[in-house]
Amino acid sequence: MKKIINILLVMAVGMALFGITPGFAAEKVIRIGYPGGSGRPVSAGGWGYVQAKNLFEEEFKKDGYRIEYNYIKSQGPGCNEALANNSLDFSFHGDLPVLAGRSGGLKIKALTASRGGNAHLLVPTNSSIKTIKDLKGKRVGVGVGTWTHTLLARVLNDNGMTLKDIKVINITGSDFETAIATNDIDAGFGSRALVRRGVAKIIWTTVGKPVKYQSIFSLVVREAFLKQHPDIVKRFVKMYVKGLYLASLNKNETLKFNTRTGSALQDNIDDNAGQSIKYITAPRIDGQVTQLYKEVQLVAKNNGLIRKPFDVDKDFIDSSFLEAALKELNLENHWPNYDYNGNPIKK
Amino acid sequence: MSIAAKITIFIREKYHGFISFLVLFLIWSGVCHYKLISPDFLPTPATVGTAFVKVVSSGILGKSLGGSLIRIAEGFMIGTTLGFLLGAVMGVSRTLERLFAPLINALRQVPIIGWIPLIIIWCGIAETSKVTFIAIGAFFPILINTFEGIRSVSHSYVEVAQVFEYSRVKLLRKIVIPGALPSIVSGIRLSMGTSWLLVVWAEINTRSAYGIGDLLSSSREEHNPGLIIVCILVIGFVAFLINELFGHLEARLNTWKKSYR
Amino acid sequence: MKFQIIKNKLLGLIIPLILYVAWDFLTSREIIPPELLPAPKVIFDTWWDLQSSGELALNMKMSLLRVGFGFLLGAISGFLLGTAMGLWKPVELYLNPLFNFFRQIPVVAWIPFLILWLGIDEWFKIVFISFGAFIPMALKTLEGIKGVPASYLEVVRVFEYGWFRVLRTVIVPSALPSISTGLRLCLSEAWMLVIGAELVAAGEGIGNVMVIARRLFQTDVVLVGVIVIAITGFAMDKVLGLLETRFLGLHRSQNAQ
Amino acid sequence: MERLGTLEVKNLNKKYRSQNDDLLVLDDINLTVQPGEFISIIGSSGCGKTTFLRLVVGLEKGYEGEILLDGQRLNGPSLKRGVVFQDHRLLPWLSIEKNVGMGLKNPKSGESRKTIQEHLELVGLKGFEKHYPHQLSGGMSQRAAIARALVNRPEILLLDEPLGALDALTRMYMHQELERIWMKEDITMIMITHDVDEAIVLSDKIVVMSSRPGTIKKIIPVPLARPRDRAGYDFANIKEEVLAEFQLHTDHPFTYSI
Repeated sequence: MKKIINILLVMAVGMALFGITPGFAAEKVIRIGYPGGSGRPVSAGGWGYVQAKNLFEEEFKKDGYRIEYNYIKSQGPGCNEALANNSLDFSFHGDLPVLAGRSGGLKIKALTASRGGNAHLLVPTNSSIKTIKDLKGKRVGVGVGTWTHTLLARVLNDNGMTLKDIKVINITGSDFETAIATNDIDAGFGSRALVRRGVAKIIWTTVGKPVKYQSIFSLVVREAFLKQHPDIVKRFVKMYVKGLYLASLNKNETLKFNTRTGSALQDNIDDNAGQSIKYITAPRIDGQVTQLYKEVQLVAKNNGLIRKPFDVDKDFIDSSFLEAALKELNLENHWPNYDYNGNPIKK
Repeated sequence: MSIAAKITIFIREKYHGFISFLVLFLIWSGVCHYKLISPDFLPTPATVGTAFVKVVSSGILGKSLGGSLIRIAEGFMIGTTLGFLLGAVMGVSRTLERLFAPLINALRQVPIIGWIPLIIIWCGIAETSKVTFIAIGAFFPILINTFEGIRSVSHSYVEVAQVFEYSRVKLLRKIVIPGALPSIVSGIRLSMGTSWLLVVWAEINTRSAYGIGDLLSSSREEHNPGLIIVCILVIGFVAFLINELFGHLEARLNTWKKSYR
Repeated sequence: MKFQIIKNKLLGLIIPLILYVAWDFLTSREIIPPELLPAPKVIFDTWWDLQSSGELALNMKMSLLRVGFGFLLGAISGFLLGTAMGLWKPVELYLNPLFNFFRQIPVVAWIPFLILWLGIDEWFKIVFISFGAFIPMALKTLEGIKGVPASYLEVVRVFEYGWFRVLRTVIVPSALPSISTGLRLCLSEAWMLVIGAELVAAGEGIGNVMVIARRLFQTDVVLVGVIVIAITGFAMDKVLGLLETRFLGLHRSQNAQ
Repeated sequence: MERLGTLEVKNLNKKYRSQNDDLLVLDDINLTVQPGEFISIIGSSGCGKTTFLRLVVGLEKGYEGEILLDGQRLNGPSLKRGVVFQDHRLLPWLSIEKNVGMGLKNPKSGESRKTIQEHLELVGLKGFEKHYPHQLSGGMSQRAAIARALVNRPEILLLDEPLGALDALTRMYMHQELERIWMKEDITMIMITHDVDEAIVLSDKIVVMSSRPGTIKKIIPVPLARPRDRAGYDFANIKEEVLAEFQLHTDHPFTYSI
């Protein structure tokens, strides 16, 4: 009897210690978050080059920092959560999530932005849905809180509908693919891979549509981290711009390079048709990006996805690090600024 | 009694069960054999067997169970330690009971799964959130059982201790805790059982590299009905093991109690 | 003496009050980041918004409907199985081992299988909930019927009661408390599982409100959800408890489970 | 050297606070117990005899008057006073040996082991050391409880209806045992009982209490030679004398559980 009590006591103390100790293990690490819906832990574009060339690792080796890439399956919203509980320092995610995060009180700053991402509205191959209007009352799968959520809202609004007119099913990644294949959902935004596999067909796409339908992804940093390590942020942005520069040199090379993520080359080519590589890789948060942010925020507000809008220019954007990096790398004139319609502004 | 005789008795008493399992199995095989239900929906026994062998031999099942068990160990330990301590002080002191009881009772009303979204916001989707979730689940049963166990220790035993001039510490060590132990152990069993379900819930909601809930989710995503059944059986089997193991411990501790009553 | 009781009650308010003041203080000064824990007033405002816009009511209605159907389906089938096993020895002999086998499997494990069979729509949720409600109901019904003291049965045997009369006068009344416990268990299980099911896949429902709020980083809405489901669960249990007292004359102490 | 174990109770009053007014339970109790005496307190249910005993043990606090053990005012329970409760109160999770050793400071030392052994032998439970309470009969449990109470060599042993729960035959056997233990240990014993025969068989003096509030009605000496003959003439006389005390105070004689 006594033995059992003693064992229990020892166990209890052990448990308490076991539970507490992991908190003490502090190490120098820079933690980067990235929405990782595709399944493969590699990125495309500028990020891909940064990763493939170990740019961050090389840069921060001498300071003893370890670089940690986190592929966050729950996508942009998951990046927000990880930033909120201090498990990430930097993150790179889409427009609605960063805006929703900032609106929800998340202390983050946008350091750079990239534009021109595309999405396709898919329906099962045998579906009778042909246009957006046919979506009324249907089950539409969307990653709630991801950039396609506002895109969906916007497309519906264009057709005189709102999110309330359809049934939003929160679903992402491979779940989405399964659900389309089994007709569990009637439509949703996804990649061309499903079309290639004969599971789905495209009824609407952002490719070739006005710029306002395309995505903006931002490199964001936790404000606390920014205050604590401005130097690291500076060097970090510099390395990132270097990666973007490498990506911007040759469109065909870069598109081929992007297939490492598991996407087909032809899909990459089709998705980026008509867009210059400079446009895709341009990092500046210029007039086009801020205007698009404001629009997304408005759409999100009108559709109940954001409740407390904020001043994008003042409370959110910090271009100083980017400008410094461009200057240091002598790339100030490598990328032009773009107007609202995506045309380069001549200086 | 000879072993043969024991077996005979065992079979005589339990053969009904065997028959129903056999019938169920035959129906299952028959339905699959005559393709009454598409194998996409109901895998054949052979598919399930193959899936099982594959998942065991590739080591995935082992790793998944290992991942889940580590999470349980951490969450369970934190939850039961805190629950036990709070339950014990509330059991011993009426003032502390009055202080904490309303709060505990209010928190207890939240269906445990309802904590998931909040925990994800607070702790992220990595290990911490799963461990926290399990800890919350393990916390309440042990707390309540410890509290009730202590309160059920008869006052007459406390008087005996008073007569022998026991100090407060000795009273706790010699009378209160041993008297409450059966109830505490059954609290541990409940907490452990809860931890096992909760680890599956946690892993379904926040995915990780290895975990039985992750295996379950991926079996669905990969559209692998054989693996789905394997997961169901494995999860059930572990739940059964936990129950048996702790039930056995509880029964041993309860020997004096049962025959005493 | 009255004063003592009031004092004891007040004692219980101290810690919630301290927590509330600390919560208010820490959040209003943003010592705790508002994105992790919004201030009490924000939570209240959010609740009021959701309430007055009808969003909360709509989603609660969906969740409650699911719970209602799942609960009924599970409780009735569980009651029937429990009764059958309790009253007919052969049924118990053949089915109890199967039932004991299946009841070891936590309901959560059935999710992929149910989705495979029923999709992610309503039927999945209702059947899932009823799985959870079925088990405690069958178990408690069986327990109740098996627990009828043999001495009572001997008494009525002496009086040569008929089969039906035995059922009506002895078995049902003495099994009722256990059955009623089963009902309460399966209602609270159903309420938890509806949240679980809505977290996994949903279009509407209070669990879904929480998932969407989480993904849109609206911590205040998530907290409102937590509070609402806690109160609803509590209220449902209280109502069943009242019905129990009213119709069965069973009085349970507050803490008894 | 004067022998220890003199209990003096002077002008003892005990009140219970209740919702509205105070309830007087014991009213002006005066009693002196000499070392080595066997005293029985007998009275109907609710006469306060258990309260009296619990006051002497120290489990009840707050009284008026004085309870002195060897001239010292009592303050809480003490190892100097052993007690045997009506329900044996052996801890079910401890073996008999450990139960008996409960009151010892260091039950594992060689000396303690010897004491435990001696007392188990004294109450006739040799060979049951490793048994658990649920494995013993009622009489055996009560004997273990007596051993537990004696193991600290108290000056006074207080017995609260120790044999009340036993059947008649076991009880008579236990009377002999109790008497033997009392004589061997040479200890002061105060026993509460309902049973007039029991009191006469065992006691040097019988204290008869009346109820509401509890007062000492009479103290009857029992000057009979031991072992006592239950069928004897003197025995019957004393029994009559005791019973007469009850008759005087009630309209319904002989309704007490005897």
